[in-house]
This record gives sequence, structure tokens and C-alpha cells, in this order.
Amino acid sequence: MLEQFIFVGVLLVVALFLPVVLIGLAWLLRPKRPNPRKSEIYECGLQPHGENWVQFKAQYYIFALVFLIFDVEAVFLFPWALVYNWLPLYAVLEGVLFIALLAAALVYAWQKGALEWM
Amino acid sequence: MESLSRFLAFLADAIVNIGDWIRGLLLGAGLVDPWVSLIMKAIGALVVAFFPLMVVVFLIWAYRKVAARMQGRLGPNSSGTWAGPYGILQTFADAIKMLTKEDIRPQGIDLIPYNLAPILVVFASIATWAVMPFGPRLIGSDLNIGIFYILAFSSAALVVFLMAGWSSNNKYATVGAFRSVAQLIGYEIPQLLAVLTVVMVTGSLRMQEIVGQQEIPLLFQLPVTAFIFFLASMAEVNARPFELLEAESELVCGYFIEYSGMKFGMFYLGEFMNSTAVAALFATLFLGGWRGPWVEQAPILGTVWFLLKMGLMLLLWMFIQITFPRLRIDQMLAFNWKFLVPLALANLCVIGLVNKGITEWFPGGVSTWTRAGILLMTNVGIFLATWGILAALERREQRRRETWRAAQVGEVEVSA
Amino acid sequence: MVPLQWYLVLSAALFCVGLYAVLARRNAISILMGIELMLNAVNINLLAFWRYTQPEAAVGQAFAAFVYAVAAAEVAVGLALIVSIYRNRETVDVDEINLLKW
Amino acid sequence: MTVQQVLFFLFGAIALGAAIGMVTARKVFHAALWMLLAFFGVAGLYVLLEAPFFAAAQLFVYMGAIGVLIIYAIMLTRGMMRQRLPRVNDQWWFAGLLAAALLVVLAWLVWQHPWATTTAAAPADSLNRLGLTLVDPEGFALPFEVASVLLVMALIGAVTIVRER
Repeated sequence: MLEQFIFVGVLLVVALFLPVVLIGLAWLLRPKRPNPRKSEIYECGLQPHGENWVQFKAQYYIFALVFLIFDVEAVFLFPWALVYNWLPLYAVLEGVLFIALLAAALVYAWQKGALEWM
Repeated sequence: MESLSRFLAFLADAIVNIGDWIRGLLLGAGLVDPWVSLIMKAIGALVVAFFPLMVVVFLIWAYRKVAARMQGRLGPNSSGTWAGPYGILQTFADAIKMLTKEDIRPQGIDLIPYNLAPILVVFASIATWAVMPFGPRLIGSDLNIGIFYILAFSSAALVVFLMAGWSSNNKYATVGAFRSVAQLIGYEIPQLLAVLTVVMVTGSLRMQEIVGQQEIPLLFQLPVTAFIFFLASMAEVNARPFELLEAESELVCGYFIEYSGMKFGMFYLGEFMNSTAVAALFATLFLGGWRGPWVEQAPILGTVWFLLKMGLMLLLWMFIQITFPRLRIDQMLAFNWKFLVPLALANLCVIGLVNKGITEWFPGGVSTWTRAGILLMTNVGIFLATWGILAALERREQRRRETWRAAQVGEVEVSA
Repeated sequence: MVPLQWYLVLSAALFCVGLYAVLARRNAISILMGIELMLNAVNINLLAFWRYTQPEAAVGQAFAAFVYAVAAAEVAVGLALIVSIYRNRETVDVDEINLLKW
Repeated sequence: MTVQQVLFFLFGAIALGAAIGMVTARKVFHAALWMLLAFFGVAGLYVLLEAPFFAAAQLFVYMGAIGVLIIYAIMLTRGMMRQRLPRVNDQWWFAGLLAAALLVVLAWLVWQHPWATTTAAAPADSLNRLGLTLVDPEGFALPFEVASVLLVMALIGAVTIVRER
């Protein structure tokens, strides 16, 4: 099994080096004339004002929360889906119950208005 | 005649045969086995890593040509400066421009995450190609977690956007990053559930086996799943109806606003590479990958079929990208959470029950065609039910709006 | 092959680093990150024992999957509490959050 | 030293180094990034343990979902980061001592215990076995459903707590 991952490891190394090489090449070729006006933060031509602290809504957090729950469910559902063809009917029903509970959570969040963009 | 048929036999599986030839050459040069296979893997990894790069070079050119044609404006071949026949050199000109552009380093950035983000974007999108089946025997590594590996890398890549946005020390970049990640994590869920449906029907996570199971392409067995996957992956790669990442008019450029030169180029490259990967994934999961006529005789044709299917998906991607306007963020999120996710959940449950039901109902087993037919009918049913529910909701909404408007004007008595 | 002890020592080290974060950091989010690290150390242990004692049974893997679920639940509720406290008290410093101290 | 042992040291060093980076980072955002790197190292260890599904799940759940969630939470409690507070409390030296002592004890215990290990290879279909065990009434069918209930409860609780009233 580990032999299969040799290729993945080699590819990951190549994938890491490719952008590094490209950026390094650009670093060799490009002009370097920084000046303070140039390196100002872009704010549509206005003088930048304050930090990048922005109004941030708890809504983002709720979306990430639902995403996390679904992601973890996937860890359980992938092995289930993999052996689906060999499962008896009741085992499939167990999986469906699992998904139904998930759907109930989604319905709850929906009813509470947690999925609205305010 | 003899040599011609040998040449044809070589050509029939050209890429694998070239690989065998190089291996023979290395063995002949006196190298021993673990090193030879390591070198072969390195060559394979280089080919796999450069493949999306090559496709992107072509894709950027094709995108500009198609966009110019469809929107009735000047394309690269008529841009004033000569860019080769049909403007084919335009992408190379762009690449040279990016290479020689000054890299502006804005004030107050978080140096290490800022510089790491463009590298990791390309890293993650190349990494997904490790398990893509290019042909019957052409695959980087047929992992037993195949499709889950791709999902894992595309999910882990989300953090890179937050890294880029936050370390830029720019309000637009921060808001852009947080918004786009909110979109991407949302659309990852229906994509995930669609993939689960595919895994359930094919019974494997291995990419080659998913392709091998598709005597009838899954598009014709599970059209609803394909539809969900297509929409969700359009959103994943920020194609126009779901394009929030850039949103030129609102967020100027999204999370990579402060990047310039080659680092900007990396984000640009990563975006096109992701589109290519998603097109290849759709071709593999729903269009049968390398399957097609005469693949048994000449396995090289499998690669051709794969590329053709991928190209078809990319063309569709371009058409939608060029013709659609952008949605608002609230519309986009509502579309995901209130339409795609419930539909994907219902689809997963119904397909799971019906498919098992077929097995239980016919103890003798059914032919692939009967099963596909029943699944298709189920899909039509799911589609009609969804349509009905949506139409009913729309009618209710319409009625509510009308009564409200009438009450506002005061022309009609409001009746409950 | 890597000896089992190596994995166990490594996971003990990760666990202790996580423990230090939990005990010493002031920011509540850092504390939660320390807990995540400790749960990861537990998972390494579970999978190492699965691999080195009973690779033919799936029990170790099943437990690892349940640890994922518990970690997700913990981080979701924990962070929600922190966000809520921050909204009311304008701080996530655990030394200042002492309403329920006695 | 075999290739596997070298890789073990590589990934172990990534995980442990990033973990130490996490507890010593000055900014919380940097701590979160270090934590993600530590998770990546742990994923590499899972591959060495022939549990590739869990390696992918590590990227998928920890780096994808939990990473995003923690960074969002850091963003939400951002006012915190503008004050210059010491990042550790008064008892940090005691905590460090305790953690080090625990490490020494654990390492000693682990090292001197004669573990009865098997050299059998992991079955190629271990993931299928996991799937079958999870829904087997003799196996983990009940915990499987309870896990779903737990996640639903976590979602409901977290949404209730965090929603703006």
C-alpha cells in the first residue's frame, strides 16, 4: 500500500517546487524599485485608513459550523457508501437514518434563520 | 509491412510503451531496481505536474478567443500587436509579462503567510492530479481512497485563501477572503454528497474502478447527481454565476488584490488549474473517463477520449462563464443552503434506498441496463418532485407578494 | 518497520505540548487549539495500536473516527462559547473570564 | 535505518516542530497556521501507519473545516489581538514543568513496557472492514448513530449560542 504513496510523495515535492521555481525566476528577472507610495495598501486610490479590521458577522461562523458537521459526517459516510453494495437492507437504513438526522440539523438551522445572510 | 504493424502496435499504447522504453534504457545503463522505479515515478510526476500547466496555457488562449467571439469584441489575434497565427502566442506573452513585472510588497503585510499563499495554491491544485485516470493504464497512483484524496486536497486548500486575504493587510482582501471561503465551504457540501452518491453506486473510491463500473456513463444513470455536482463545482472554481472571489465591482479583486507580478500569476494559474481539474473530475465521474469505442484495441484512444470529454466540459464552463451575470452573495448562499444541499441529501437517500430495493426485489440479480433504467426513472421522479415543490413555493411567494402589494395600494380587501 | 514505541513517544510529546498550551496560554482560542492537538495525539495512538496489534479488525479505526466526531463537536461548541463570551465581555482572556469562579 | 524510519522522523519533526511553534507563536493567527502544519505532519504519520483514509480525513476535517472554523473565530474575537497582553499566564513555568514531567513519565512507561506487536501487514481492504463494522449491530451500529446525534446536538447548541439576538 505504501508503494502507491511514493508517487504521491514525489508529486507533492514537484508540486511544491514548481511555483517556487516560477516565483524565483520572476525574482531574478523583475525590476526592483520600491518606493513608499508604490507599496501603499490599495484602497481605490484613497489614503489607507486604519488596520484591516473590518465589521465581521457571526454568520460566517455559522456557515463554517454547518460545514464542519457535514465534513465529519462524511468521514463516517464514505466507509458506509464504499461497502453499500454488500450491506443488507437494515444497514442501508441505518445510513439513511444517519443522513436524516443530518437533514434534521439542517432544517433546525434553517428554521432558526441561521442560514440567512443578514 | 512488418515494421509498420510493429509501429502501430507501439503507437496503440504509445505513452505506456515510451515509459517501458525509458525503463529499459535505465536498466540497460546499469541502474538497479528501486532507483529505476523511483526515477520512473519522478518522470511520471513531472509529466502529471506539467499536464495541467500545458492545458492552462491552451485554456487561457481558448477562453479569450471564445469570450471575444461570444461577446463580439476583439480577441488576442486582433489585439494590435502580432501574437502569432490566431493569437496563439498570447499566453506566452502574458507569461513573459508576469515574469518581468515588478513585485510590489505592500506595507504591513504578514511576510511569511503572504509569500507562502501563492505557492500553496498551485501546490494544492497540482496535488489533486495524482489520482486522475488518463487512460486504462495511465494513472499517477490508483490509491484506494482515490476520490476522497481529491476532496481532501480541495478542502484543505480553503485555508490558503484565508491566509492570503488576512496577511495582505487590506480590507478588501480580508472581506474578499472571508466571503469567498463562506461560499466555497457551502458548495463543498453538495459536491461531497454527490460524490458519495457516485461512490455508493459504483462501490469504490478508486478512480480506475469508478471508470471501470461505467458501462453506461453515470450521467445517464444519475443525472440529478451530475447536475448537483456540476453546479457545485462551478461554484468551487468561481465560474461567473458564482463568481464572488473576484467580484471586480464590489471587492476590487478579492483576496489577491495586493499581489502583483508572478505571485498574482500563481493565483491566476491556480484558478485555471482548478477549473481543469474539475472538468477532468466530471468527465471521470459522470462521462465515463477514458471509456469509449476501440479502447481495448488501442489504449491510447482512451487518453484521447478523456481529453475530449474534459475539453467538452471546459467548453461548457466557458459558455456559462461568459454569458451569465454574477449573483449576489445572499442569493448565492441561499441557492446553496436552501436548494442544493437539501436536494443532494434527498437524492443520496432516495438513490440509496432504490438501488438497494432493486437488489432486494430481484433476488436473481438484474442486468446493468435494467438497473440503469430504474435509476434514471428515479432521477426523473426526484427532478419532478423538486420542480413541483419549487413551483408551489414560488406560487405561495407570489400570492403573498400580491396580497401585500394590494394591501399597500389599498385597492383590494385583504382576505386571509 | 518503525517500532511501535516511536509512535507512542511522539504522540506523548504532542499530547504534552497540547497540555502546555491548555495550561499556560491566556487566549481561549489557543487553549482550544491545544485541546485539538491533544486529540490528535490520541488519534495517533489509536491508529498505531490498530496497526501494530490488530490490523485485521477495524476497531481501532472505528475509534479514531469517533474521536473525529468528538473533536468536531468539542471545537464547534467551544468556539461558539468563546465567540458568545467575547460578544458579552469583550475579552477571550481566560484569566478575566471569572464569573463562575466561586 | 529504513526509508520508513526516515519518513517517520521527517513527519514527526514537522508535527512536533509545528506544535511547538503553535504554543510559542505571538499572534493567534500564526498559532492557527502552525497548528495546521502540525495536522499536516500527523496526516503523513497516518499514511505511514497504512491508514490513508484517515490521512485524507485529517486534511479534510482538521485542515479544511476545523482550520477555517478556528480562523473565523479568531477573526470574530479580533479586538483581542490589538491589545498587547502577555500571551501566557502567571503559571506558565509550572505548566511547562508539569508537561515536561508528564512527557518524561509517559516516555519512560512506553519505552520499558514490552509491547506485544504483530508484524502482519494491514489488510488491503481495511477501509471496507471499517465500513462493515460501523453498521454492524454486533459492532458499532449504535455508536455510529449516536455520533450523528452528537453532531446534530453540537450544531444545535452552537447555533443557539452564537446567533445574534
